[in-house]
Amino acid sequence: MKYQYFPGCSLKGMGKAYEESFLAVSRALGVEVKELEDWNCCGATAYMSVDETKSYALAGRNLAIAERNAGDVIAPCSACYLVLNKTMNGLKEHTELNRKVTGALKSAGLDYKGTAKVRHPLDVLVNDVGLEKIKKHVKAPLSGMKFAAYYGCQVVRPYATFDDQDEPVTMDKLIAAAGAECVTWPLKTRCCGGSLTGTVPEAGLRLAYIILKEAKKRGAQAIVTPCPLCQFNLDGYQDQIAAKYERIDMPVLYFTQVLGLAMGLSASELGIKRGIISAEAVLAGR
Amino acid sequence: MPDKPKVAFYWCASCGGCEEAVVDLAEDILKVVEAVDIVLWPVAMDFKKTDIEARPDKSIVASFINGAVRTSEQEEWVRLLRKKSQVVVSFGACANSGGIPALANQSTTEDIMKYVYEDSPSNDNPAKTRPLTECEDEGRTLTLPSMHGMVRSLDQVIDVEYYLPGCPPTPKLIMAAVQALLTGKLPPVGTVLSPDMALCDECKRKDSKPADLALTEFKRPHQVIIDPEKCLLAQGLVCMGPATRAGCEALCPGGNMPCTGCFGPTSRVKDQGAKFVSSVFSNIAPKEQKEIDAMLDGIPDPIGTFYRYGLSKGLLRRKLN
Amino acid sequence: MTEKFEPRIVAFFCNWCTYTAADLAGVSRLKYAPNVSVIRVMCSGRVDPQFVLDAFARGADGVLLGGCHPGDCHYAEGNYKTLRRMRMLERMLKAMGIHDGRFRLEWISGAEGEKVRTVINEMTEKVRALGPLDLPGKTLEWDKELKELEAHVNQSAPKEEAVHAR
Amino acid sequence: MPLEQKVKYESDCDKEFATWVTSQTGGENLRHCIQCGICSATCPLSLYMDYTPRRLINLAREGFKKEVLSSFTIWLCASCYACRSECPKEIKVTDIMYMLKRKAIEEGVFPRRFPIPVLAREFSRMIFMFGRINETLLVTDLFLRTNWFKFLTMTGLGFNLMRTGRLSLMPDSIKRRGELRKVLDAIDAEEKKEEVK
Amino acid sequence: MSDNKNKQADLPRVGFYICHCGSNIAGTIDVVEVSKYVSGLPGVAVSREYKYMCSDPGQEMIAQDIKDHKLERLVVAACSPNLHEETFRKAAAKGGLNPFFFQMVNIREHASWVHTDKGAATQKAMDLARAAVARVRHHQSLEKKRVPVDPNVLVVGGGIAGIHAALTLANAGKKVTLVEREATIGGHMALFDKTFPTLDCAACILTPKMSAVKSHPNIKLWTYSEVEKVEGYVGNYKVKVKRKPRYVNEDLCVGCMECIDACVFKEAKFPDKFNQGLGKRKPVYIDFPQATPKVVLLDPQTCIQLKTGKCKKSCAEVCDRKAFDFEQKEKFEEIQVGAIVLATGFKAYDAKRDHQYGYGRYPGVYTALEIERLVNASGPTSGEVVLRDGKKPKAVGIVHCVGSRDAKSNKWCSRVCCMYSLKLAHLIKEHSDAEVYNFYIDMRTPGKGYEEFYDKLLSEGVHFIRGRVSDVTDWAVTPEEEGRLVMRVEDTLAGFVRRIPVDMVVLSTGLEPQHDAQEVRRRFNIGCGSEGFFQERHPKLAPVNTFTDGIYIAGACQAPRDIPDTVAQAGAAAAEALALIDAGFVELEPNTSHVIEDECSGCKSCIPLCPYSAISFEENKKKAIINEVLCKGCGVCAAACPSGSIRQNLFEDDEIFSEIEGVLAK
Repeated sequence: MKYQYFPGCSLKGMGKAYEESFLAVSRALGVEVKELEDWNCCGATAYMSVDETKSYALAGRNLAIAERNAGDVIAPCSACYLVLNKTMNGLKEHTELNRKVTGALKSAGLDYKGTAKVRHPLDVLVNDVGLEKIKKHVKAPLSGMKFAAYYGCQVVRPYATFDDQDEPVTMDKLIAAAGAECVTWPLKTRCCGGSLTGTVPEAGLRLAYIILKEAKKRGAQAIVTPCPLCQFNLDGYQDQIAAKYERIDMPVLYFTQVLGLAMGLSASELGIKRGIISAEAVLAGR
Repeated sequence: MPDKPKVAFYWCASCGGCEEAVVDLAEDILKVVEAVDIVLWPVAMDFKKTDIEARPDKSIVASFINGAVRTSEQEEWVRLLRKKSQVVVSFGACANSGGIPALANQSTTEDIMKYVYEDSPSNDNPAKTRPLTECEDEGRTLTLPSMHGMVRSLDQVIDVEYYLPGCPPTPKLIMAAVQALLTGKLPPVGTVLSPDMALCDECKRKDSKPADLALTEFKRPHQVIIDPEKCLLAQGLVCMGPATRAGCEALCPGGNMPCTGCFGPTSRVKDQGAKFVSSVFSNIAPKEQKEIDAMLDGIPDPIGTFYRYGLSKGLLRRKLN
Repeated sequence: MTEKFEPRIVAFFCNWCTYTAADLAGVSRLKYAPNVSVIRVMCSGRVDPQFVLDAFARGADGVLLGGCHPGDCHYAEGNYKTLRRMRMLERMLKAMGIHDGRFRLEWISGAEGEKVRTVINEMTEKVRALGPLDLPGKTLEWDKELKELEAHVNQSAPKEEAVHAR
Repeated sequence: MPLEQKVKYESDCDKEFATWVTSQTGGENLRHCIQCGICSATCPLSLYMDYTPRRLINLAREGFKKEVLSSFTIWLCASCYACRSECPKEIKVTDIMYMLKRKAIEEGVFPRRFPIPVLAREFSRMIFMFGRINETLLVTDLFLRTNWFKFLTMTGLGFNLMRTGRLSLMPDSIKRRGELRKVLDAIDAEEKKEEVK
Repeated sequence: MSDNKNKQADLPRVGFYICHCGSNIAGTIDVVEVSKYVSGLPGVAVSREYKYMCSDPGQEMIAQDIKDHKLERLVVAACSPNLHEETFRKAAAKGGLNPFFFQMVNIREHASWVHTDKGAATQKAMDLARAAVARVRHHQSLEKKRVPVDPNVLVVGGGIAGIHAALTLANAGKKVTLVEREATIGGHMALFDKTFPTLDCAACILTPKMSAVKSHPNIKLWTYSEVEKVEGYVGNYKVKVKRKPRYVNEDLCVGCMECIDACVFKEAKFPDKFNQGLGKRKPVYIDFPQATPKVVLLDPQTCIQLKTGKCKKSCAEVCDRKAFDFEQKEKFEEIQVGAIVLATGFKAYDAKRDHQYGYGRYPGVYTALEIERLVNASGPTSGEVVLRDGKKPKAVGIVHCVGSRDAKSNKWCSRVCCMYSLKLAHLIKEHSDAEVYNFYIDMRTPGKGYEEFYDKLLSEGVHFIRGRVSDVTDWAVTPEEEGRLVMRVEDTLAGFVRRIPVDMVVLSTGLEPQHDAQEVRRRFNIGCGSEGFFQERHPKLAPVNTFTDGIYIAGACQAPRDIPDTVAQAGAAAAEALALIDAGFVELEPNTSHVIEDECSGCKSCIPLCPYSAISFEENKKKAIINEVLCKGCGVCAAACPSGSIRQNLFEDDEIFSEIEGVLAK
């Protein structure tokens, strides 16, 4: 199993722990990942608000580079995953857009054919690696631990086909494979407000608060997520939330960190310490 | 005997097999020679074009012309014969429908020239010299006939009264035709002088053909040991018999080889290849596109298979470039 | 006059599915390109490959063949026979230099009026992009080379000309 | 209580705007809307919006350009795609929001010093410069341009990020910046060509 | 007509007529221009345009012209031949011309209605007209053949549609076989408690009809049976029916149900399908007290004797009629019928497909059919509206359009849900004192007394919230929401989002085609629309006919519909079948194929192609021969005959070749 890895800006910045844990888990499972050469920012949600064609072209450059090599592209960041897939879809559906974008790419010597396949690590781990194999690698099951599997919005909507858009289950399965329990709750894919917390804090904070509060109410010891923006948003603003609403103190982990722990990888390898709300107390109790 | 009817034989783009067929009349040829006065037969006798030109128009009772029309010389000759003859008989598959030479209609003249004079591996022609239709030599102009852009059947160049089918026509059909001419019992103009029915009617293997072929695979003759009794199509061989006019008495199937269609279609069919495809392929077993395609791969050269003798008269006539 | 090229496409539609679908498209007032003329047959299995070749030979720029979906033939399996023949015919057309988009086989059920529109519009555009096929015109062009000698041979006795021109 | 006139005249709507919206990428199904409101119901932000997404869709297709472009709704959309995935008529509501944001920026009718459009612009500028985004620099830059006071309240967060090693102050950059700029410039050129037409 | 054209004496004299169809054709096609153009074509003796060709004067004009102008061929350019081919054939016959010397040109459905460019549409009409004129010259004089019609009828499906159709036919004296897949007839209607808008009890109006079916001397009722195979053609169908084993002899069982009490299972413990799984049943059971036939049956999945062969068989012991037969096998029977009525009904949308409403996840979420059983006095709770835990709901939310009007599931409006949701709202209110909320997108009540019913519900204090519910969750935000189901919806009339806590959610699921509708329609050789319902021949003018003559459709197998419409349609289907049978014979289109014996080489290529085995090989002549009674005129043999020796009437090679030549000639 060989893949091309598209980290995106977040995994190189505030989401460092995601990259660390993702790479560590991949290594341990024998999944070969090679970072995409000279990748650029996917454009995320912001660029789409400024210039549509350019935002397609930005993502298109990455896809064109990826097409040169074999292997599906893994994009762990939900926004990157969505934007890259949206681009492929858009360029397939709209011929005029395709003409403009492929033309622009060609002018810089980039050839876009639309043959790449962009995958999310959840998809790869469940469908390519397989739960059976993962279970075999679990050396230190997280028995007794209770997590709230929080997918966030953009990982299953609207392009993903590997899971249900309302009621996704892949991450629940992985957490179960790690030996932990998942709380049932209806907010798995509700928006955390991440893209607004910085700009319209009163709205963003409320959304994050709703998620945190409900997870706590359902008995979760930590929230587990596959999205760097959700992680940052839920983890980073808990002080402000405490000031405005109430203190929750809910660690927010990446699902790769949870898997890594169960597989016996060290906390430092997995960037556990990078959480602003420390998970150490919760994890010590296992 | 000045009153013996005058007869001409001429060949265009052909292999000479049709001339052989005339000789194959064996002792019957003597009867023919006795009955007629041959005024032109380039393969056997020495006549000049000027001899024919000198004859009055319509003075030849019948001209038997074999071969397809490919060059300006052939065209000139057939036009001349047309002018001098009362009846023109298109003789054999090449004259009738282009024959083997018409397979060249899948290529342009330029492609053919280039391959023959430049690319063919057996060539030693570094200067890439090609034949010229005209050149100067010691102050004289030498000319050669030019190639036409495509191969044509005889009736695509001149009007023709009758057709003798086959590659070549069988002695029996030739004799019948000559006798009809000599006795004046002529069928309507345009008739093909053989039974207007498909070959299966005459084939000894006919009874062994099952109703449902349900073919799953096409084979080529060299790939199988052919059962000498059984219907060839039923053995998975592409036998054109069902779509080919009768008259040869199933010579090839009798000789353990599938019919390749040299007699052309019946009068009710415009395009022999298409009609054959319509019939045989309706009856193959696969239903899924993928399986069908896999089966069709067993026929690597469909045009060469279904239009072996008739590309000039196929509805499309030639490959479009 | 440099008139814009309008493709002429001949369609053979089976009575029960595709012809009905075309009727439905009409009843639904869907709008599509006027370049396709439909010839009705009872079953796509009636379509002899000769019809397709003849249509091309007579000047069609494209030929469309419509039948019921596999498994839905009004006559049980006529459309399978069509499919088999036409797969072979497609290979032959290709070998004869007739480009891919000029011949199209589509399964359109009686309920798919919308598909009639899409297929006709798509095909019209495709054929428009391919340009005219114009086999009758090409045939005239090819046969020009025969004119010169005809005149030459007949020169000696022009009065005979009438005889040949039948 | 001041009286406000609510009646709208046909001259208040801009039919061209309606046509424009439906002709854009993503706007194809807009006219199919049956006003069921599931977009609003599922939207996590509709509670803050001046017009719910359903109402915005209706205003857009009726051509109420001013109301649409100056609404908060478009800026509050967090692109979670919940509406799009629930819509029974497959209307690409999120894409329509993007389209309206672009139009609002283009026409300069968004609220002044409203941080979102500024963020979006900064974001694109940074990509043009480096090809990648440095979140720290982006946020800092944004607050300095809009509301530097708020920046101070955020310093606690900054400290936390520093502590956990998640803050970097060096902009990351791709190697072939020229290549990327060429692509973006080519699109500019193409779009100019269209405008000329 | 001009003289020089009449010189083409060898061509048959053609009359050409083009119809304006009001402005339907003339609005797009310049009919005068087309008529003028055609008049100049070789052989055309008369060319006219007229407002409505299909009208009496239009037909009269044709008949008169045939006589006056000695017309030998007729071409009419108008609508689709599927509509008016017969009309003009009759007009030809009236003028003394063989009706098959006629060709129709479809310039309405295929041109004027689908094109906007008038020039191009006119040109296309000219092309098509020219093709028809070229083709019609080759037409032959033909005759329709007559085949007698078998007077027996098959009705498939024993819901209200099938019941009504069967009774109508039987009352008219026809022998009817009614085949039903389930163990009892009654269909969905038997599940309902009350029917809208009159609120009369479903059982009270249905069960008399059910017993009438059972006791009617002209009806043979085969329940627990399915049609396996259908062969033949209009008036002469041969049908094979599979009769599944009930393990109880239907003729002996009197339905005393003592065996059910005697079953070794003392408690009913298996989900009761009839009650939508809300109740329980034993391995030996009867669906409901009024089941027809009133005969018990055994469930092989749960019966110990059938599963293991090791049971005391107390059920059989207690049966004094000795009706039990554990060795019963499925058997097949064949019947001959002239007509078939399909009334196979619908399937309710599977509410599990809409995850957001939590059906199957939250016990408080129900489907409408479950509520029908719940409010039914003979249902699992004897008509009490209680939750699965026995508590009474304080608030109930009814979600309209579940699995309807949604591109993600079914695009269509299921037509009955608004009304039955109103009915359920009323019944829930009647059976409990809960607050009832109806969440609707558009309220659709177009029927006699329907709007009045809506009015009644409004007055009953039921809440109506216009908006599609986005989700049902147990996510509580306020204290009153704790422990309840929260429905989120935009109150679109108010313009803001509301969260409404309830205890019971009712999903008004839409109507879908039966899961095996595709197989069934293939078996009967009829069509389905893209949504999967059976396709009627014409949406307005032939709503119960199909494209296969002699097969009629009724009820919700054709589209979602309510009981009054279903019954009306069933009556219509029965009347169509009666019209066919009472005519006594059918005329078959003479588009059959035949082999020209002198030309056939006996290659047998055609023989396996015929789907009706109409072609055989005559061994002594060594030629193929076509039985024209069996031939249905597809023409596949004519296309495939490699020597061109098979002709198909009306579709001969030279007819089609001239049509091709004609359409392309410039």
